[in-house]
Amino acid sequence: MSLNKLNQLYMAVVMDHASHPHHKLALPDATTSVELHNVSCGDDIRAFILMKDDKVQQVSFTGNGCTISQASASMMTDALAGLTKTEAVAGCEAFFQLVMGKQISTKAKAWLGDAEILGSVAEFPARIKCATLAWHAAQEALEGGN
Amino acid sequence: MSLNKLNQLYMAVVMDHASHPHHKLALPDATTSVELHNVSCGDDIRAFILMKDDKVQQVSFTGNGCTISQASASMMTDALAGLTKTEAVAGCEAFFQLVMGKQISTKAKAWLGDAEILGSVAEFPARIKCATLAWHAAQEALEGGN
Amino acid sequence: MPNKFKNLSHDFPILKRKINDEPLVYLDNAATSQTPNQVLNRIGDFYQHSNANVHRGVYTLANEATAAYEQVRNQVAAFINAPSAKSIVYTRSTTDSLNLIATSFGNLVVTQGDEILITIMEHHSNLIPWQQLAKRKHATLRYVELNADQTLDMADLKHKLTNKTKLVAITQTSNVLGVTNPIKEIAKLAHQHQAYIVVDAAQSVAHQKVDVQDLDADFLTFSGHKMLATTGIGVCYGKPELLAEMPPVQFGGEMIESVSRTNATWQAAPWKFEAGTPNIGGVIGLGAAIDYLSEIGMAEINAREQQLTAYLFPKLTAVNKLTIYGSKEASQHAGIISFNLGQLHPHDVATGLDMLGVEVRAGHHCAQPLMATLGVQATVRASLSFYNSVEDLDRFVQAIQMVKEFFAGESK
Amino acid sequence: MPNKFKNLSHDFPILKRKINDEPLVYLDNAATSQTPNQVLNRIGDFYQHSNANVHRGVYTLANEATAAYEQVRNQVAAFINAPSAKSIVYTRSTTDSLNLIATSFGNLVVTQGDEILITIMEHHSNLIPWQQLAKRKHATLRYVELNADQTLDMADLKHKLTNKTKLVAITQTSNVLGVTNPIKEIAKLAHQHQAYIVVDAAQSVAHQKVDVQDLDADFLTFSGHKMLATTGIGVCYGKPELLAEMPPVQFGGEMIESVSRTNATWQAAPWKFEAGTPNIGGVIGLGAAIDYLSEIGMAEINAREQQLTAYLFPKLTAVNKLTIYGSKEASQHAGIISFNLGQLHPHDVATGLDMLGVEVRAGHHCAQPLMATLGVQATVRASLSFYNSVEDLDRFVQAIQMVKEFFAGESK
Ligand SMILES: Cc1ncc(COP(=O)(O)O)c(C=O)c1O
Ligand SMILES: Cc1ncc(COP(=O)(O)O)c(C=O)c1O
Repeated sequence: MSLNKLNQLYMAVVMDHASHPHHKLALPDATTSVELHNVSCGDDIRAFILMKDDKVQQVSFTGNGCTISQASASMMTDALAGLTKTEAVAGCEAFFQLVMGKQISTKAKAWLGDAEILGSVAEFPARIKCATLAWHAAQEALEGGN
Repeated sequence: MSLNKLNQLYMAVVMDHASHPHHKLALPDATTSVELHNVSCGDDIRAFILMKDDKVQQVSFTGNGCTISQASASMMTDALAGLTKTEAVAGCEAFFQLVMGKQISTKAKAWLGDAEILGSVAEFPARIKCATLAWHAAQEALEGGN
Repeated sequence: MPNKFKNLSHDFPILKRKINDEPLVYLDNAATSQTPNQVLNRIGDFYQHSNANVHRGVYTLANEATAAYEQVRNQVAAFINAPSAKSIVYTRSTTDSLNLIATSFGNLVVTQGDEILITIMEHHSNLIPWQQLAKRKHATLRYVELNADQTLDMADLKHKLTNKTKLVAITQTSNVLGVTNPIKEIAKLAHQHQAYIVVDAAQSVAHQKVDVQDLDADFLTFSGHKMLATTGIGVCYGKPELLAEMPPVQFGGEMIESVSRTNATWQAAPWKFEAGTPNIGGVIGLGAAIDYLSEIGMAEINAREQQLTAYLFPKLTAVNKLTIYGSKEASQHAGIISFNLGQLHPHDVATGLDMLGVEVRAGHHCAQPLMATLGVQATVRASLSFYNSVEDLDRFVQAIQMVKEFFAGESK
Repeated sequence: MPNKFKNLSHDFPILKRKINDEPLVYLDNAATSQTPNQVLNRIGDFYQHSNANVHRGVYTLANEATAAYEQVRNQVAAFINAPSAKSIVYTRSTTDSLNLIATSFGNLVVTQGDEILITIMEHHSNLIPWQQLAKRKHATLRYVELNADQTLDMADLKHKLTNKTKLVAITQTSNVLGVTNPIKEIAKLAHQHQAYIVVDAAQSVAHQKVDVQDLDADFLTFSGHKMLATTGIGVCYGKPELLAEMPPVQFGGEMIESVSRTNATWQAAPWKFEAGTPNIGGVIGLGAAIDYLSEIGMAEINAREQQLTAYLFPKLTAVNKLTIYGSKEASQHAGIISFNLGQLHPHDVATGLDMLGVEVRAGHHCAQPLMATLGVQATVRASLSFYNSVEDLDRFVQAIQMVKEFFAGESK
């Protein structure tokens, strides 16, 4: 019995983001925000997006969840800030591809930053939903959530 | 390929009753009457019972159906007339036993008359519903149908 | 006939069975199809190796089960060319699907004074839910009648389809007459009048290629058990924008997004319609059935069944006093032939045939209003599948002759 | 432990499977039970030898199928000591059964101002249907709360059960807390107030003898897939006089007595509730599952599961920082133990356990209002069956220790 394989998932950077998440706060002046639920565990994440002109100026999140969903949300806030709307939407898409074990472009990797490390989630298919929750919320918010 | 076994079911007396059913008419002054449907073929039988004191004075039926249900209804009208209410109800019960292949008492056999021959239906379980339709209607009518 | 249709009793062991000491000739395929070993084995494998509940656990087994369950949704979508797997709702049966539509969508769109248009050849499952809806909503249920040749009267349909019509519900292939209705044309007419069209594909989906986008069906329903899968699994296809609007009709586990003491919110379609643990094994089997059908090919299955029908039809019309209901053309029967033999009651005929190993249905076939229109109480019905053989049909015709003679003798 | 419980992996081949290279330890029995070969074989036999639709044909195969289908109804009735097979309605699942009751019976008896009493430990399937009914009827949904030890607060129940209460719906065994509620006593109290009682037996029927007449339940519901049968088959028991009053909620084939263009009449219960082709294979499997359980004996199964729970419980309470929800007594847990491990999220714990072959559930277990009451978002849940072994439990406890250590290391 060994948990070696778990190290792939719970790397130091993941644990770091989870225990000290970035931008975990409500943005009262957000342009849009969207809350999504992980229906199997009841976890919820609300993503806040503040747009300025066509740029994502600030991204944040609130809500509770497991290590993977918290770390992923934290990484998402770092990754999307500063991108254009089109880039940010594409960045979310690239993240979905990544965690399903697909190849993504170098440009997309640059957008994702730290989040690229979550590619290891592809080995843990049951956790893909945890990893993508924040990104789905962000994508919906970018596309004009409420 | 042979239909020999069918002779058991479609004996001369059965075919006779089916083609010339006894008491196939509505009794306008019936004490009670009950209509039942064979839900798989849409056949229906209404049994009419005219009681006098505690005696079944007249029994009749209307409705269409297959050889077995028509013959059985016809035999039923012969069998039940003249019995007391308790005997008639018990006669119906005995008929149900008979067509399920069970033994019935000599007294019950006397009540059933010609209908005893339908004991052969036990060999054709799919047709038991056809054989019992009229008797169920009669039993419900005896027990106070509308 | 191509080799594909030889030796199918390897796949369908029931076909080797004896009935009353005679070889089984199974001609009640319209009631339920037989199930090939490939379907049973896939289901058995699932329970022996990957069984877990779906959409619930984060562990490996649960994830395997969920992936398998959702993968079949893609297969079903491809099978009927649905635009997306999300337009596929798993149900118990065609009946369950039609009730879902009548309750959820029907309650949403039908209001007092509206008309619901169905046809007189509908199965009770595509009739009573609309009759009930009409009663609930004080709407009017109208019936399209038959032509003299007992096919659908399109002139009558055009006449009755008006701007008052909210919804047209119609079978693609009649389970009694065997006729296939021009759904694509009817859908176009319905849409011209801003009416929705619900297609009952229970009798078509296993016998021809069905393409929901080509038909432009708003809803289309069918049952696994009539297409080689097991009982207890059905499909309700709905256009995504319609499913999105519809409220769920059952509530419980799986279909929720979040629940408080006083309130609950739902998942998106299709999951909001799948309350509680679904028929996971049934879904797995449905996937195997689609694989089986697709491997032969729907066009080849259709051709084979047309050939068998064309072989049988003239042999039946040649039987004296045998009345066939529906079109006089074999090609209009899609393997389904309903008939009566003189004045003999269908039950008596079916019992005779059963003694000779031939399994056909006798009854009203869950289409009592159609029976009334045909002027009968019941009929005998033979219905084919691609796995029937020419020998089956020969035995059937011979058996009919024998039954006829038997009763002719008896009634003397 | 008696020999009966040795070598059960002959019957349940999935138990020999490896998960992530470790032997499977299946501890999600409350979500769904594993299916023995005896059940699969019985179903396979049916499809390979006797498959036909039920209640439709007069031929031999159809009659065999119908007889088998109806025979299982007698078995189910005997299994829960129902007064008659006619009080057994086949459904898709517990969820389907509870929705049937809430829609058909609920609509019939609940009116504005009435109260519906449920408990805070209900599964969503025994909660949302009543929440919806209350909304439809402008009735009030009330919740019985928990004692300090997280068992049902009977004082609160007695307080909230009044003459305004029309209906009490309650689980026999909680799928989260594992506690078994005193249904017989509650039924008596309900009846004293002219209220009806609906019992959710999804988690009890495979683990103890359930006797509807002794409990005096008005309705009792359960799912085949939690009692060794397959998914897609459930049971709704109802007192015959109540079923007789209830209108059907689905319409179509099989459930009718007679249909005209404008009207339809229904068969008697239970058939009026079984519209369309039912899950015949699922019913056959349910019969085999009852045979399997009965052969071992419900009392022995219960004793075995109690023994296993008693073995596991102190080992879990000994784990530092492990919080068990519900009673502190092993005997109150009926094989179901929900817990959390310090601040670790249940998903992370479950993934760790999964790496070690241990399959447990992490989540809200379809009981969000209960989670809120317990003050958590989610829990880990281990649930046993008689086919689990002591070795399974040892591996489970060892795995918990390893997962704890792993995350203690990682979070440093
Ligand atoms: C207590 C309880 N009630 C109801 C259900 C619902 O059962 P099903 O999903 O089979 O409808 C479950 C199972 O998840 C349960 O544990
Ligand atoms: C045309 C048609 N519609 C609906 C049904 C109902 O299908 P099911 O019994 O599988 O719900 C049938 C099958 O009997 C049918 O032939």
